[in-house]
Amino acid sequence: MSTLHTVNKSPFERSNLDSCLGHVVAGDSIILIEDAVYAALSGTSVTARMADAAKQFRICVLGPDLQARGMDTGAVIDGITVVDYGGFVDLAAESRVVNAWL
Amino acid sequence: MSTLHTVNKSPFERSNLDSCLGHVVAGDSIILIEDAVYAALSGTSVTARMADAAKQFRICVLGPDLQARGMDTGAVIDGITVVDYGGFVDLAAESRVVNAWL
Amino acid sequence: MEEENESGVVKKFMYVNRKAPYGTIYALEVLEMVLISAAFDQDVHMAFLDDGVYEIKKGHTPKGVGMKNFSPTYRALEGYDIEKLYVEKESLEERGLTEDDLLVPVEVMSRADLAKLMSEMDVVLTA
Amino acid sequence: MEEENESGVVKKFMYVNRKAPYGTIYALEVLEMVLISAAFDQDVHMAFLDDGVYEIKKGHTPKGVGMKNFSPTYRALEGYDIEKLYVEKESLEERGLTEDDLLVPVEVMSRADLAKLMSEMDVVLTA
Amino acid sequence: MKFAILVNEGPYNHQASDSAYQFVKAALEKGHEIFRVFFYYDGVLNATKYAEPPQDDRNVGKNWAALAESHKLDLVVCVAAGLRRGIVDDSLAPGFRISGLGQLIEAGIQADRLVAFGD
Amino acid sequence: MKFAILVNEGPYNHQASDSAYQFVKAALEKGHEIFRVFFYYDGVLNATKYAEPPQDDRNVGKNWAALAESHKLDLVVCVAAGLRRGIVDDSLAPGFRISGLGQLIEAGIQADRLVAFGD
Repeated sequence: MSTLHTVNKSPFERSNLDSCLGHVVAGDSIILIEDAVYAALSGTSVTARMADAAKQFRICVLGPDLQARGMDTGAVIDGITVVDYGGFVDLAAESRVVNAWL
Repeated sequence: MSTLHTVNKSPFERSNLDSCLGHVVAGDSIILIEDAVYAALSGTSVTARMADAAKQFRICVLGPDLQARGMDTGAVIDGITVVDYGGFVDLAAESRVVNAWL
Repeated sequence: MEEENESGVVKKFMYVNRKAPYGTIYALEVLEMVLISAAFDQDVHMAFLDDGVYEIKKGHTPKGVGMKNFSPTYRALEGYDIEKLYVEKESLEERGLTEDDLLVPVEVMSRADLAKLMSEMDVVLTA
Repeated sequence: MEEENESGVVKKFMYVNRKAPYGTIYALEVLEMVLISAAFDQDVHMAFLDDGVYEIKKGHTPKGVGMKNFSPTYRALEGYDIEKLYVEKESLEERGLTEDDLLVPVEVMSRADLAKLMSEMDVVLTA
Repeated sequence: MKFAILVNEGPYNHQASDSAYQFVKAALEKGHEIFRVFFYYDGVLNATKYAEPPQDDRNVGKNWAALAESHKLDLVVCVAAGLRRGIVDDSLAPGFRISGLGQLIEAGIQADRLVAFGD
Repeated sequence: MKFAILVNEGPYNHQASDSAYQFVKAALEKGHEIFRVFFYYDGVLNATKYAEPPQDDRNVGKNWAALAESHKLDLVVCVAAGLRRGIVDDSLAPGFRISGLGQLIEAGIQADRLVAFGD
């Protein structure tokens, strides 16, 4: 009975991720894709918030989008899982509904 | 020797206005157009910041964009000037360069 | 607007309106989706949050920007039995708006309650 | 790339890069403008701030998303005598990046200094 | 499992159509069914027959059409959104068809999951 | 005063082209000269000849073409951005011409002000 939330915008430029985080309920998952992958990295001004969110919800980040942007998967925040497109499909299949925070 | 800065995005959704405000120098002007007109209104969570900025820089807002969105020009923050497209053209002509914060 | 819904399946559709009107076209074109969903006899919900609350602000007058006023469509939704309109309280407050500023009857609810309602939908589409 | 600049006028052009690469095309297509400005013998400046600092992050590998790696173009700018590249310190810091993460030599400057530099330009184009 | 896909943005300017394409490819590789890919808003621009991107870049529209041919995908362009933006019979690329928005709602009803990609 | 205008987004999806159009109209009314209007990025989509928006809505492309005719405006579509997005000779609306990006830089050099509208 859970939702997969997709977020595709940079947390530094847009409010989409904040809005998503305000509407996630217990059992839901979030996947960060496209420019939202920057939210998954340690050492930034949004890291603390994301590390905290990752303790409450399953948060994943799309590996191909990290690699496109030259970001090392080793820099991903502990508790956030790197997945490929197949993993994205699995997450969508495992959830009951997919909600894109456009 | 001044710059006219144009901002067209909502302050609630995007960082454009914040970025603009961080790069304005003495003597510059700012015009809020399109979805940025919401930043010109009193009673919102960004009002205090804008009222403060209006004390340091000339800030204008495009009237036709306020009207399109059903916003009363009477609700515009004191110190922010409502202009029409002709006023926008005048501001651009009076400034030395126009910098669009896209 | 009459469409065949041969399957007989009725799903809970929610249209999540997060974007301001006129600056982009999403607010206008999502209404087409809403109307067609109703024609397919689906259980249609509309949520207005973030800048989406501006979509149903009274008094849109876009003549001066050369655009069409599409806000009468919100008033027409009732005629298509689309009456489940929800507005997020926190989004209104951040923007200094109250229920009196809105042009259609809505149910104002907290972010937490809206999140719960969203989680009960079968299809969620954000515009 | 040789163009005639019949007027002989040389203006200070600044390209302000505020957007992340790959999610949108702006970072790629602005480079075309930059190159053509140089061909017109203009005084070309590039500023990288906000998410624009990600454009010159080392190691772009977009094969997995099916897109082309355009970051070698930044390395080629020097060959067109485009050497005035400025990166905003505060933007790097917010994103946990340092000068070592960047694939081309740049001048890192404070927001205040960058604002001052911007104010001295004749044409400013943001992408 | 039956997926339906919604693409809200045109090619190149946003990554949305690329992401949708990669998702569909991965879903097919895992043996899932793609009930339909629907193009709405600027998404209709993926279906222009006139695009000629640089040879060293991808051709988003042709990639969709090729995938549709090899996997019998149903690529549907919204007629109203298309009219507004100049995607009509005369400008439509092979592999796409133009139809009403009802096709999206039907996809939402019939598919197990509707996954949207946009700006 | 001589203005040059840059339009970065396509019609309808964003207000950018509408705002640019209103700005140009107001500038002309004040007796200013419009050196050139240049369409880049998705802005090239303003120049499709196939758009047929609903009759109760504006036609952004036709409005530009009409203004160009009455005021002898130079409406230039970037050839490279156009090729990528399907705006080529066969799909170009009357009133626009296709040329290189040098036309934008020239406008930036020749005009007193370059004003950009985008997303």
